[in-house]
Amino acid sequence: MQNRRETLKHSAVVAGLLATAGFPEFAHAAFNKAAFDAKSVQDSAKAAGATSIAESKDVTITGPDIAENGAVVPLGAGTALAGVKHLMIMVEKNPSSLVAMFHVTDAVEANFSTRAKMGQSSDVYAVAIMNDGKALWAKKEVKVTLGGCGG
Amino acid sequence: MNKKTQLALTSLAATLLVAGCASSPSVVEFNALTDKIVKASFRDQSHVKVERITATDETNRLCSEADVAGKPLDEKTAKRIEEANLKAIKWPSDGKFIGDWKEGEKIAQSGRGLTWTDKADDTNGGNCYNCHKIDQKEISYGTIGPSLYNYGKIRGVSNPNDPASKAIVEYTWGKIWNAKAYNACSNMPRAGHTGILNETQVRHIVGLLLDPKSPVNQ
Amino acid sequence: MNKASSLAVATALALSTMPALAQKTASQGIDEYRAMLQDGNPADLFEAKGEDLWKKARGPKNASLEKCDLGKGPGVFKGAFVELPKYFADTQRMQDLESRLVTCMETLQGFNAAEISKTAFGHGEMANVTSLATFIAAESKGQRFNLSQAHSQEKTFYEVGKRLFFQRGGSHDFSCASCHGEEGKRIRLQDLPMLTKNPGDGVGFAAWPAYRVSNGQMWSMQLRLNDCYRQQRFPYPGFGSDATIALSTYLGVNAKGAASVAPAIKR
Amino acid sequence: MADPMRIRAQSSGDKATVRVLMSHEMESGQRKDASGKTVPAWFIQEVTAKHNGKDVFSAEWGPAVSKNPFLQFAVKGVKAGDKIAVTWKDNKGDTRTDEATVS
Repeated sequence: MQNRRETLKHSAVVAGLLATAGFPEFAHAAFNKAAFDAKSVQDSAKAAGATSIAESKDVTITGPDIAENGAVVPLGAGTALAGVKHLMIMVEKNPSSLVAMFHVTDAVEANFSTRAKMGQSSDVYAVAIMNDGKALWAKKEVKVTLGGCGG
Repeated sequence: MNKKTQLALTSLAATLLVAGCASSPSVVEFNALTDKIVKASFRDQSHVKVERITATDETNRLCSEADVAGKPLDEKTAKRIEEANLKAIKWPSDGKFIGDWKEGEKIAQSGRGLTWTDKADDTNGGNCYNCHKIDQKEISYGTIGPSLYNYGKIRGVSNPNDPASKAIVEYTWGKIWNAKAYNACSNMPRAGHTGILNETQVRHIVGLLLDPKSPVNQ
Repeated sequence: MNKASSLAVATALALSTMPALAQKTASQGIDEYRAMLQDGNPADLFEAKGEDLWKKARGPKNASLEKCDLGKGPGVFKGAFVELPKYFADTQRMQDLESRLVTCMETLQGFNAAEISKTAFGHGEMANVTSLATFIAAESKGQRFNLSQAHSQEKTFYEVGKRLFFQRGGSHDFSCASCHGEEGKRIRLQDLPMLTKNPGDGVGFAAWPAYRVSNGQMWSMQLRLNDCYRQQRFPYPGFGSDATIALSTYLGVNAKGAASVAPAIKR
Repeated sequence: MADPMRIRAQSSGDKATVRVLMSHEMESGQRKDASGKTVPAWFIQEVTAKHNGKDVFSAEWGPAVSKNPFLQFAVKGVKAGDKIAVTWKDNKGDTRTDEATVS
């Protein structure tokens, strides 16, 4: 396992180097504001380049059935299909649906996890935007409970 | 208590001396030391004053001591506490016991009020779901208190205004107003007695529990 | 996305039926949720920061904390956490991890202990104390609690802590025992550890400091107790006050034999 | 400057699973402060990763990613001892890069 001290040492050096070099140029790095501002799953997929949208068993969404706290809901999106351009994680009932958009390259597996905020119980989606413009989705419901003392 | 110990107890800094005594301190000494430590450790914050714990009533004091000792209050003391609390119950000024169960549900859900992060003029909640199952649609409920689902139905209350239901209706009001009237050292707050809920709010809670139309009794 | 929405409705309907079943699924579901969060506890971020703070020369005296005596001799931090609070001869008082760290920050680094103690949680040097406590606690992960009761003051604080634990008061008549005096109880969906005895490995006293996902904050034991008292509708317990340390002594002694999982991740 | 990330990169076969924790508020822009004013959104917008200096991963995030974010992905063609560097950049232009050695 990575030694914490080493991580810190490396971090300081690398941070110093990159602070001046600026953010590395990367083909996909530009922020797709339209996709993140879109209110619905469909509009967000369109903004990410989708021309058609359909449910698919080849796309997977992972997440808990119940989240004890909406502030932190572990969600993952993945697919084994070839020709995937982006994988998106969305929460239907959030003010803006799109949580995260991952760009798929040959160097990484098309399988990503992060944690999302959810204002209320909602369907969550994994949407794969394929190279040909097709969007394929899978979804599941995540129930958000009220924990603690309700105060 | 010997003189040396008494002197030691007069200042917090000197509490070390208590422990330094050859013989271990007595229960009374530990109680006195605890009081001193409480006074020195807690402070007012916003509208929450230290008196809330330094000026507690006999009910709390005796029950706390029984808890520390690990044995329940003797029957006589328990009776006395219950009678005093029963006497202190304020019954509905207009004779109406049953309020709006929908409002009652909101109060039961709310855990707000009376902490130092609440505003002094916030509307207090009843904290009911923290400890009780009530409407079974709410799955996030506590288990410190008994389930209140079907509370009125189980007790055969089909019309709370029927004289036959009078005893249950009054008991329910009394229990919410001052739980210690029926069980001296109950874990349940005295919602009316200590001013957590006002008369109108208590009426709504009684409605939630006893109104045959309330989801509690479905 | 018509199909999607009709499916959504169907799922919602299915979930609203069979409440008894849903209840059972709820606690299982929440266990699954908690398990998912275990890998990737943001407490690691605070632990790393605490380690950095421990080693860095800081404060008016520009010194590190590496000579701080947490009860096992200067600079020894492994295993210190599971033996605190304890009596310290140099300060002639009972101290928990956090109040002891503040003492070291004053004596070694030249910070003003009283100023730090007055600082709100999550701010300024108090935030640093929390990170430091997270680091020190993490260094005892897996070790079992074993507080000393050898010094008379340690016994006295246990007895006072016991009284504080059972002290009913405030607007709601709550004591610590109202919620933590019985086995198998919960508030809403939160399981409540019974703290009058060893509640088991990594439960109660053996789980803090912990990262709270609800607010994204790192909570030390002092803050845990502070917020318990807040919800108890009690007045404000001073940071590192004798009451908080006596209560910690009671909880820590009761937890004897429990393995520490701190820093944990909590709702 | 922002606090360091925690990066764990573990190889298994010819790939490495990378788990990252970042220290960031991830303010949603939906929250109101005590005086009722909306707290402006402040969140990590772009995340990229390099394997031995070569770009391998990039993502865009919105304000709905949780505070102190967690990220997991897997990089192909990686062996123990390789370097994985992760960079984030937020909507205020702050950025941070940390590197870990694959174990």
